[in-house]
Amino acid sequence: MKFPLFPEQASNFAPETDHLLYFLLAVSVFFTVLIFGAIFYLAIRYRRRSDRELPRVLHTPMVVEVLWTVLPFGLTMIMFGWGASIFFHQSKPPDNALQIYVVGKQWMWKMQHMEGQREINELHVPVGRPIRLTMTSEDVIHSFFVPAFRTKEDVVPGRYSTSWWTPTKTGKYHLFCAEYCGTNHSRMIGWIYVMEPQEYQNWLSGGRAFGSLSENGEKLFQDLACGNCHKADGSGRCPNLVGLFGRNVQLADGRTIRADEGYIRESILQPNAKIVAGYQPLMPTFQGLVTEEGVLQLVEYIKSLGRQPGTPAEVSPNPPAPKQ
Amino acid sequence: MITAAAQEREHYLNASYGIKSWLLTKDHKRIGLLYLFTVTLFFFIGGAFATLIRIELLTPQGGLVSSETYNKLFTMHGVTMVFFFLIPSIPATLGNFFLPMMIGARDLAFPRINLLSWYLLVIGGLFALFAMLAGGVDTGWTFYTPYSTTYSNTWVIATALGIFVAGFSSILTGLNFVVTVHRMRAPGMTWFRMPLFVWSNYATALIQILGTPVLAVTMVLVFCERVFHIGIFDPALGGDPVLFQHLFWFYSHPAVYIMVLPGMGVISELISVFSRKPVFGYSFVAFSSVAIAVLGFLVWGHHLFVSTQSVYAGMVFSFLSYFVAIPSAIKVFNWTATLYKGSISFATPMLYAFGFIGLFTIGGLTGLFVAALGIDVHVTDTYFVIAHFHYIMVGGTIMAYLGGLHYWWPKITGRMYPELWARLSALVIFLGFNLTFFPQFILGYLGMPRRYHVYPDEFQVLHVLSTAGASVLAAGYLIPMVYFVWSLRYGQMAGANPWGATGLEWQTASPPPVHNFDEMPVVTHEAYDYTTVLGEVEVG
Amino acid sequence: MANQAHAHAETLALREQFDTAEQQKDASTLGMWIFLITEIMFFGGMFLMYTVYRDTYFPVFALASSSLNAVIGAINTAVLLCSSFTMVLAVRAAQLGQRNAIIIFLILTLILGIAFLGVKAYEWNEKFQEHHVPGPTFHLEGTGEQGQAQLFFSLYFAMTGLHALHMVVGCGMLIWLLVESRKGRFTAEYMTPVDIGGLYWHFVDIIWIFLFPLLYLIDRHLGK
Amino acid sequence: MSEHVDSIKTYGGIWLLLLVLTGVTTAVAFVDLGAFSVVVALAIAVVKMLLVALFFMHVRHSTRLTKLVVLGGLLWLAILLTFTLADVWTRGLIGTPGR
Repeated sequence: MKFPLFPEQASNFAPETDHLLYFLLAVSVFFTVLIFGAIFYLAIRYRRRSDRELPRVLHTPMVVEVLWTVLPFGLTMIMFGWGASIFFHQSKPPDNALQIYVVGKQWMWKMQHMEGQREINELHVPVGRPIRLTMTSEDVIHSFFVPAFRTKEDVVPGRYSTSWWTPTKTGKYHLFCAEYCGTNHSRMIGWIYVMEPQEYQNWLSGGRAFGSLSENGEKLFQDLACGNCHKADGSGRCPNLVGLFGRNVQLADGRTIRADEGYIRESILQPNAKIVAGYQPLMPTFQGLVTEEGVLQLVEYIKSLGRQPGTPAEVSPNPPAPKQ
Repeated sequence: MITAAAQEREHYLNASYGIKSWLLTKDHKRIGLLYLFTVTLFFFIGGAFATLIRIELLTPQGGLVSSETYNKLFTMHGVTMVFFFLIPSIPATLGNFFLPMMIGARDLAFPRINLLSWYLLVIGGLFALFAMLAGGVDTGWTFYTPYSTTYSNTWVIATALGIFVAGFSSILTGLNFVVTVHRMRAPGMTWFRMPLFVWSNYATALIQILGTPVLAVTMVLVFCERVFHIGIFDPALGGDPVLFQHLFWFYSHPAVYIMVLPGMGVISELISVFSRKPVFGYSFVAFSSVAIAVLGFLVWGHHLFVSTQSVYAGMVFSFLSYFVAIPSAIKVFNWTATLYKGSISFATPMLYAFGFIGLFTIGGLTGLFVAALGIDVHVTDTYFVIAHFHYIMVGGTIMAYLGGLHYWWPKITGRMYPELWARLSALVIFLGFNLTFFPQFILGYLGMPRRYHVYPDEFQVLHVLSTAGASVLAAGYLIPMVYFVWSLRYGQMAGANPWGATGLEWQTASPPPVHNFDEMPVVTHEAYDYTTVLGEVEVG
Repeated sequence: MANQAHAHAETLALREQFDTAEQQKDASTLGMWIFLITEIMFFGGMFLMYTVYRDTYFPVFALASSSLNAVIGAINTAVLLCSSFTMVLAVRAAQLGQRNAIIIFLILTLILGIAFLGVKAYEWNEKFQEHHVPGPTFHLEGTGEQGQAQLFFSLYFAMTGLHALHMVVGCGMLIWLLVESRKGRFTAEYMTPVDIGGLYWHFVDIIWIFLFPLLYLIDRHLGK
Repeated sequence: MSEHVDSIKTYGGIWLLLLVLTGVTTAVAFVDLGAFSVVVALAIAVVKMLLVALFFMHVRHSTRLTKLVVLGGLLWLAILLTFTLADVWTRGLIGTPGR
């Protein structure tokens, strides 16, 4: 019967997180032993010999109080800085990360690769390559948690959230939903298969049938007649979408924001929330007309519009424009 | 044998009889006892849910109950324990009973509002009980939206209404305590002569006043969202579910300090009395209670690190979460330092105090783990967090509550509890507790998510250990129930001051007269001046 | 000091847990102020929701706000300020022990309070006819984002509804004060209930002082 | 027993000032001040609150404790607002959706 006491280290973040854990464990063991030891020793050494005994009242030396305020404070600042650096590192996915889309739905995970493969509760990824997950939910809040990678990110309906990691060991690792989401919350689990790059390519080619994400996006773009307004030459009454992704957009109310996946998604489902400067709020909402997968395909297609044909479908966000 | 005359001395218990004398009482001592019964009832209801959860988790596939029922079990365990046991327990029972006596007042500032507080807790409790019996609620005690407002079809509104009403009981108790401490101290009782139990209950009252109303408005918004679909938390209509988490945790994090601060107050009393020494660094311990109350309001974002809260806000909340850890550390160090050169007795309350300091230290240190952003990403929503807050709630608050109950039992009832049985149950509780919750730290770091009805096989051994511990813990909690009731009839008669303590509550008879003091006390000595009591110390 | 207080105990109604009337009055006033702090935090949750959503959905909120009648809102604010004025005169009369003046000013405050609720009912009815009440029949002209517009009106009705509820409780309190003062219970020595009633009434007025500009007056120059 | 009692003239003056400020804030709203309209509206509202609190609610002559309680309440409301807005307004600043 397998009976592990410590999780596997299978991603770039696992060793980082575990080193901070060892430091915290060391500090905790030290203070626990200190307090337990002090209590046992003092309790036994100064146990009550007789009822007439009256201990002398000790004056409280300030230096002791200052010592055990400043020292713990210093330790906690180390913990804060170290933890914050890991968190900041986890919040900046590298540019060459392999983009995968994840849609959480009550009690299953739906993954979509760029090349069009779709998987339920399973995700095949190559080892050694940074993977970036852009995730959303169709109903309640879920949370994409892979213990072996030490990463977790809530999947919130109504917005995109990102989780990135680089698998460092091939194998099969647990995927859990970590935010309570209803009856089968404990069955919304799956596996992450980390494979050798060559093995991954064979697996990928096997799934060519669906057509790549951006191809599906283009088909959907035509079906929904988006092209009538969003003309490629920019002559239509709506903003030109070519090269939009990653660009800074000037809004009607003067604010400038960066056109990331979240902005494109919001402009599809709630067009009047952020109206581009110089345009009228004409666009009808597609809320309910397009599924989350459909929105992901459109986002991928719009991202592909900006790229010169042939360059790999990687994400190239410009430096983030400061929010006004 | 005790002469009849002593028996007939009039005190608050035999001053009047009958249901009406209890249900319409304005005496803070009787209201404290009413709370004691209510809170104990809810403790055993919550405990029953916990037992069922632990039995369910014995097997990976979980055969005892269906997943719907399991989801209701952990929700109702959470709601009952948090809102109907932990928050009212020490402030409403021991606080109500002893705060006025400790500062030399005849009663709280607003006795009728005090009785109203008890009725509000009972009415809120009945709403929650109705929800449980009618079919239960399955949203988790945190009620995260949009599940609680749109997708759950269980008794969410009835439970939310129960919590809304019980919230006002907490607000009014807090209001009563603050006004009493400010306006009704006995002559000579300056702020720095007040016992530390009063300081910690004062700090708790501040949190109850400033935090609980935000929980009330959150419950109103959940009610509106669920009934009228106004879209406040529903992303389809433009709402933001993470805003609910902000509002909820703005109250619920300070609420954990409402639960632990009174326990710290009890421990300060016990450590001082049973080492017959003033608490080391009295003013530091007093100010750290207030510091915890204030800083407790600046840290709620550490519950949202991975919930798409911005990374910058996460850093601010993580930084401030370490600030709130410092006053707790100061308290632990000062308690331990009090033992130095003391005259330490091993009466049961002191055993509970040692248990509290040890377990609260572990609970507090694991708090440093979950406050670190890097670690929290991995351990949030896992059994590591479950173990962390149970170490502070069960290892801390309940240990302190039992310690306080044993310490003041002679004053409440005039009778002593049986010393040997009490020490045995303290030891059983300590062992059972550690066996239950220490394995959960390991489970948590292994990645076992919380609120899971079924789990992978490799976690089973640790779950079995935890369930074994839970059964020992449950047994440990039952023993005091037996001997406390037994002591009412057969307990040794306790004098006015069996422990040789210095508080004003020990300078009046046990059980105390209706108006606490026959003649108004005037305070002339510092807080824990044991020279005053050395003369008439009786063997405890 | 204590025996002088016992002289007219029946009007003073000194509770047994207090030593002096001064201590009882201070305790009651402090208790009321702390209750008002809990009310600030209670309304605070709603103000937070309004602030966040107004910033997130600024264009739609501005449009929805301009559909409210600002002039009626201003008049209503003036009515509430007048009721605060008469209330403070009632408290002043109580301090001086002028029994008739207390009754007159309390009646005036009550009338103005009911007038405020009347105007508010009229506004809500108007909103009802314009289909601006969140629900299946909700429709706001001039925007495709019905969801966000409904969010504004949900907050509008929630906040003004909660305020109106507090007004109703305030009117009930005024009626109780009127009944007590007709019995001549309030003298210069014992006027705490009137003072505390005044604090509550002014607090409800302050909440409206913030509600009015936030709900009614966003960028009026955009809309009509 | 009765502490400081203000004159009717004081209360009358404050009342009129409040009415004037209501008129001002309503009028100013119809003028295009861009982002400043919110600041002006809130400033006027704060001034009206101070007038009502200091004069009508006698905070002016009340004990230091009452003033502390009032300040504490407003400070806690500010804590709730600022820390939540600190999150809402810095979302996505780092360029990664969800962080």
